[in-house]
Amino acid sequence: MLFLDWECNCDIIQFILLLGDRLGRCEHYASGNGTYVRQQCIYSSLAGFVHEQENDDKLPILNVTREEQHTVIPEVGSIVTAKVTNINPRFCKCTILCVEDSPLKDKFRGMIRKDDVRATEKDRIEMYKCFRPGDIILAKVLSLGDAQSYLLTTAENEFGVVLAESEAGVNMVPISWCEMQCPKTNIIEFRKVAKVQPQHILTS
Amino acid sequence: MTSQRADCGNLELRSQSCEQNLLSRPDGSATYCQGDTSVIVAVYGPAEVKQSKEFLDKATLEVIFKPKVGIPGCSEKFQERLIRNTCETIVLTALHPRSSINIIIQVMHNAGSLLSCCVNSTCMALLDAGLPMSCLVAAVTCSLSCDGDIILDPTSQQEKEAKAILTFVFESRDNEIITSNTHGIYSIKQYYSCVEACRKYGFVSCQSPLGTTNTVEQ
Amino acid sequence: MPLDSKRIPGPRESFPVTNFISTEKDNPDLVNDDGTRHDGRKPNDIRPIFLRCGIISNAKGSAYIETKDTKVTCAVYGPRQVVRREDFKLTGTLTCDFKFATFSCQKRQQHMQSSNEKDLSLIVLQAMEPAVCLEKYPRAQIDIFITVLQNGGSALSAAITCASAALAAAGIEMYDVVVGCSTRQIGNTCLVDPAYDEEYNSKTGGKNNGSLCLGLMPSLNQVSAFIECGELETEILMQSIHSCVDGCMRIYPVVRQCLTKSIKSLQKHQDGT
Amino acid sequence: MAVDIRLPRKRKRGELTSEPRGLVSPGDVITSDTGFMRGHGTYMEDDKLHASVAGVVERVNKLICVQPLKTRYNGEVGDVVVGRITEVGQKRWRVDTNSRLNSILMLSSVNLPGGELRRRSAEDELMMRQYLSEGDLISAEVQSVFSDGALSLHTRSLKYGKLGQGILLKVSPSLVKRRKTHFHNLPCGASVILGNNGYIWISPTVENESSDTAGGFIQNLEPVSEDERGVIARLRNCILGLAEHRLMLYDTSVLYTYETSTKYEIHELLKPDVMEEVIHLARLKLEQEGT
Amino acid sequence: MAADFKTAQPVEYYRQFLKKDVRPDGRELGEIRSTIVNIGSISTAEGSALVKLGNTTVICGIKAELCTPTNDEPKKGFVVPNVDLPPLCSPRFRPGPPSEQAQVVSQFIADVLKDSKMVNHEDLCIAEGKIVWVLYCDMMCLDYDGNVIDACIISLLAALRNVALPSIEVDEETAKPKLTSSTSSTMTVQSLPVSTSFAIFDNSILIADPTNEEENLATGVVTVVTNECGELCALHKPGGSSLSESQIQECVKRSFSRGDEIRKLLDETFNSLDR
Repeated sequence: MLFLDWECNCDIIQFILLLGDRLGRCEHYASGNGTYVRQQCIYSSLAGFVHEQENDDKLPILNVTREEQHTVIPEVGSIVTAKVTNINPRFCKCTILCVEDSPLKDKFRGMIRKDDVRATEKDRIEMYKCFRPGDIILAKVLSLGDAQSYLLTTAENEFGVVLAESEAGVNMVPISWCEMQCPKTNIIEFRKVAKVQPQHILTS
Repeated sequence: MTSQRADCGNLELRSQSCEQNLLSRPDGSATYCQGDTSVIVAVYGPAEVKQSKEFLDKATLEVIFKPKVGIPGCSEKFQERLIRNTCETIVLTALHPRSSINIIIQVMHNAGSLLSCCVNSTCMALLDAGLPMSCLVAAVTCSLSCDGDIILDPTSQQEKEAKAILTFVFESRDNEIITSNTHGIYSIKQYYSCVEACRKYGFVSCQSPLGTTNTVEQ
Repeated sequence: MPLDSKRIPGPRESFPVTNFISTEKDNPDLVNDDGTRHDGRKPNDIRPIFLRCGIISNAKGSAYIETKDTKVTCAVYGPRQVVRREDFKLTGTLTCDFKFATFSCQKRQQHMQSSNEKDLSLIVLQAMEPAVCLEKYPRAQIDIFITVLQNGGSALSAAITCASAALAAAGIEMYDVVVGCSTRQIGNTCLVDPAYDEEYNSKTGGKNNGSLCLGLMPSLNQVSAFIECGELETEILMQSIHSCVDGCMRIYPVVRQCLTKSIKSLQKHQDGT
Repeated sequence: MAVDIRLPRKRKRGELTSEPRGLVSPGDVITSDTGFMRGHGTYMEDDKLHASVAGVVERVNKLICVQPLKTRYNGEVGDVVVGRITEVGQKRWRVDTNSRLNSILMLSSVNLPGGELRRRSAEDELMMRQYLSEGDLISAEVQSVFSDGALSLHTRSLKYGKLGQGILLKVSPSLVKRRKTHFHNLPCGASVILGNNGYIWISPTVENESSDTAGGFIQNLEPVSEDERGVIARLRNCILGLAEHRLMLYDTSVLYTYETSTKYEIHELLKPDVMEEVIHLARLKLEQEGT
Repeated sequence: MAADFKTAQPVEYYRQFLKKDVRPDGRELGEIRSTIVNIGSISTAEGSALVKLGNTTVICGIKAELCTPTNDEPKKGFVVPNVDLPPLCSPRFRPGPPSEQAQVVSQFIADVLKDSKMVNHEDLCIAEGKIVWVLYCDMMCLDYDGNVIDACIISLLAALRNVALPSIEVDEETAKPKLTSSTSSTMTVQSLPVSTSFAIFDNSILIADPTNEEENLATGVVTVVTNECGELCALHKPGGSSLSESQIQECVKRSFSRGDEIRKLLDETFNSLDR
């Protein structure tokens, strides 16, 4: 059966590994994603492929990854795509659809408080002028929040509304950081618009 | 409105009557009688909705079907789903997001053609409630006897003897079928002749509701 | 039986055929004179195992195990948001739901989960909990659903193996896989991986009559679940446990092979698209 | 005790003097001219304007609406409403006003005891239930309408506030005629609040206006005399009779009906035929007056 | 990024594909997913069949029990079909009593079973007025990827044809049932109904055999059940977008050809079993 003595097979860079397999000792490597340390040894906690990652002067990091989208749940600091569901003057609720660029199979609830919508002029924020139900937004996870939802923030230029439909049901075009325009009726609506980075632009 | 037809041949409906706004608590109500079959419907809403049932982009439509006796089972659930889907097609639910519309259907007496009576009654109750709808609907049941004769709006005795029972719901704008539910075995040709026979009367029913509205304000 | 209004009703009461017709076997002893069992196995032999991952497209991870007449399927969903607010805690939550299909046993099973099934759910859950890195899934819930399609004996141990394969296929971080194996002790004979009539036969009374089921984490060489019923002497029990562990170690390669295969097919799938 | 038994009565259809023009039912095409604007009760499809409710077409310049025959209360700013507190929340009460969504009464939009210009302290928040608790009835004015259609109310006037002893009637909101005032001290010895939302409050007339320190939160719980109760009961029957016969409710119509009803005992008014006669007489009187 | 587009705007995503008369899974609009039937795999059941329709998997197991008939119909046995949509098969189902959908599908299948006269209930009689068979047909969905009705009806049909009942008669003396011979007899299935479902997309486009995603985005569904004699057993359209005559005609035509395909497939499977 597949048994791997990592210390002897350093030249193999990719190898199928199963959980519980020993990867190496703590003196030689640092434990990375998909691994755990037990009694000075690094073990795999996933069935997948092992990668050795150079880490400057420090010990190289061992990661175990799966080729498919890694099982993700939102973590503090991760950038998420979410859909706005509910707005009131103090906060807005949304469901998280994707974490980084992997879509979630099961949706998680998120919440953006009024203070976290933008970084400047916090006291003049009007929630209805920033988001509308159905908008697709980019946001960052601020904290794990309470039992109900994750706390998100859009208080950076690249975060905010990326896709919004106008009342006529057409996708709107951003015209400034706080306005979007409907190409059909030319009506301007207010949004906290995200400055989308080039690699995120749809090309379909 | 009572539309009594003189000759009660096979291709005629039984006498129909409808009364709206007869309950004070619901937002809309109606009772509809087809011969001895009688159904009463109450509509509540749009009103607040439980968060777990809330939809972001449309109203939550719920139908509760109460049989005359006994506790509701699978067949009632089946009817509920059928009527709910029919209503969702015509009610402009998108205009009332995050609210609930409840429809309660109580069977008073079943003397055949129950499903069509329920749909007609529900439509009249929705109309009474003043809910925005894209159009009206009319439901007609017909049965195919063993000889292949079509009987419109059959009684329960006629239903029992029938080879097949077909119920259609037509919408009022183009008179197209939005719901079709059938029991029994029939050929495709028979299906179309049933559709045509029913459509003729569905059209009549669709034209009439305004005459039945008795809640005209001054 | 209370009337179930949410299902199509049948007659008020009905009886299985076996109530009237005895299906007694000619040979009540479980071991033939030549030391083999009814199906021709030696006492220590396990039945051939077929294990496959990823059979349920909707699930995050899934597995199906077939050991001759025992057929078990398992699906893993999550990590997903906790449903009930009270269940909220900072480490992950694992749940398990074990069900016999209505047609899986000699006697028809009810649709509702019986207390026996609830017990079995708990055993599988407790076998899995030590193996899953729950602290990596804060505020999330991982659900395991197990359905026994046919119970040909040793359904519980098959369910344990199947559940851990499904968890691993779902990419849930675990310390080790859990492999399950059962034995049936009759006197001094220890039957590994008992078949249905071996597991449920209670005719042979006497001393040292019991059965046990064990979940082993092979790499760590630790036991995560152990359940025993019947009366066994300590020494015999130890022997029985050893045969059980031995059985687990023989099942382990099958699990490894299955997981490796599923990783490979994933990679192929990835390359293909 | 004698019990009055009668046969079921065939309901009289409202005697329509003339079929209202422009009556449409859902799905009917109102116009295929694209020069019009889409108002309430209509929807656009294939460049045609369809009705979405059964009702009467109304046209204001380029705007086409369909006014439904029957509807829940749609609030407008300035409306007088009667409502019932359903929930005490953070700095706000939720009020049932017969509209689609619960209305909101903010703590900041009520007059608290001790004068109009008092600052609202944290203590007031804790005291909210003492001022108004679940089940209390209030009269209020619509301050603003939220974007989702929910109403924000205020009681910042001495005439609004908590209601004391009296009875509440619920009628269709469309029957309440919009007037300058909806508070009437009727000469018959009772006060009526005709809420725009179809909730009607009848109470004994209070002689001396209470001092403003109470802020409208103190209820007068002195027993009401039997005469006054008789007047209230008669008014109730009259108003329900008017609503039953689809006549508009305003001070004159209520008063005329009350006057014509005096020749009957109060309980006799419950009989449909008696009520029909009373209403008929009242209607004739109203038509004579030309109001 | 395609995945993101799909999650953010699923309807638009589908429109892009349907414009080119193809579906995201590569099928043509009228194409039905490959169908696999496995018969008699569960030996604890009197009859069983596993059906895979693409990813959708349904297993039907039939358990036979004995019971007394009703007074009204002393010669008739019972057939009790039930559909189970356990939480195992899809994240949309939760543990607990049957969901509304499960109840609706169960009722539909019970109606089809009755209307199409698949089973002659008098075949299930052992002793008139005393004892009859009851067949509990439980269809369990193992993987829910849309169009569960079609898969259930095929599995029920296959499992019923697979049923083998022990020969039993009532003992005169003890008045109890007894086994007459060890051989078991198969049951005759009188009619072979097959259903075909379609989803209506954007109020106009008909797509056959919808997946879970397609069902969720559809503006209506139609199910047509046909039997081997070229007759219809059900044309079920619960609300949704209206259909013109020609569209219904198209559905019916497709269902007849689909019915013949499935009946042929089942015959072949049974023949290979007999050999």
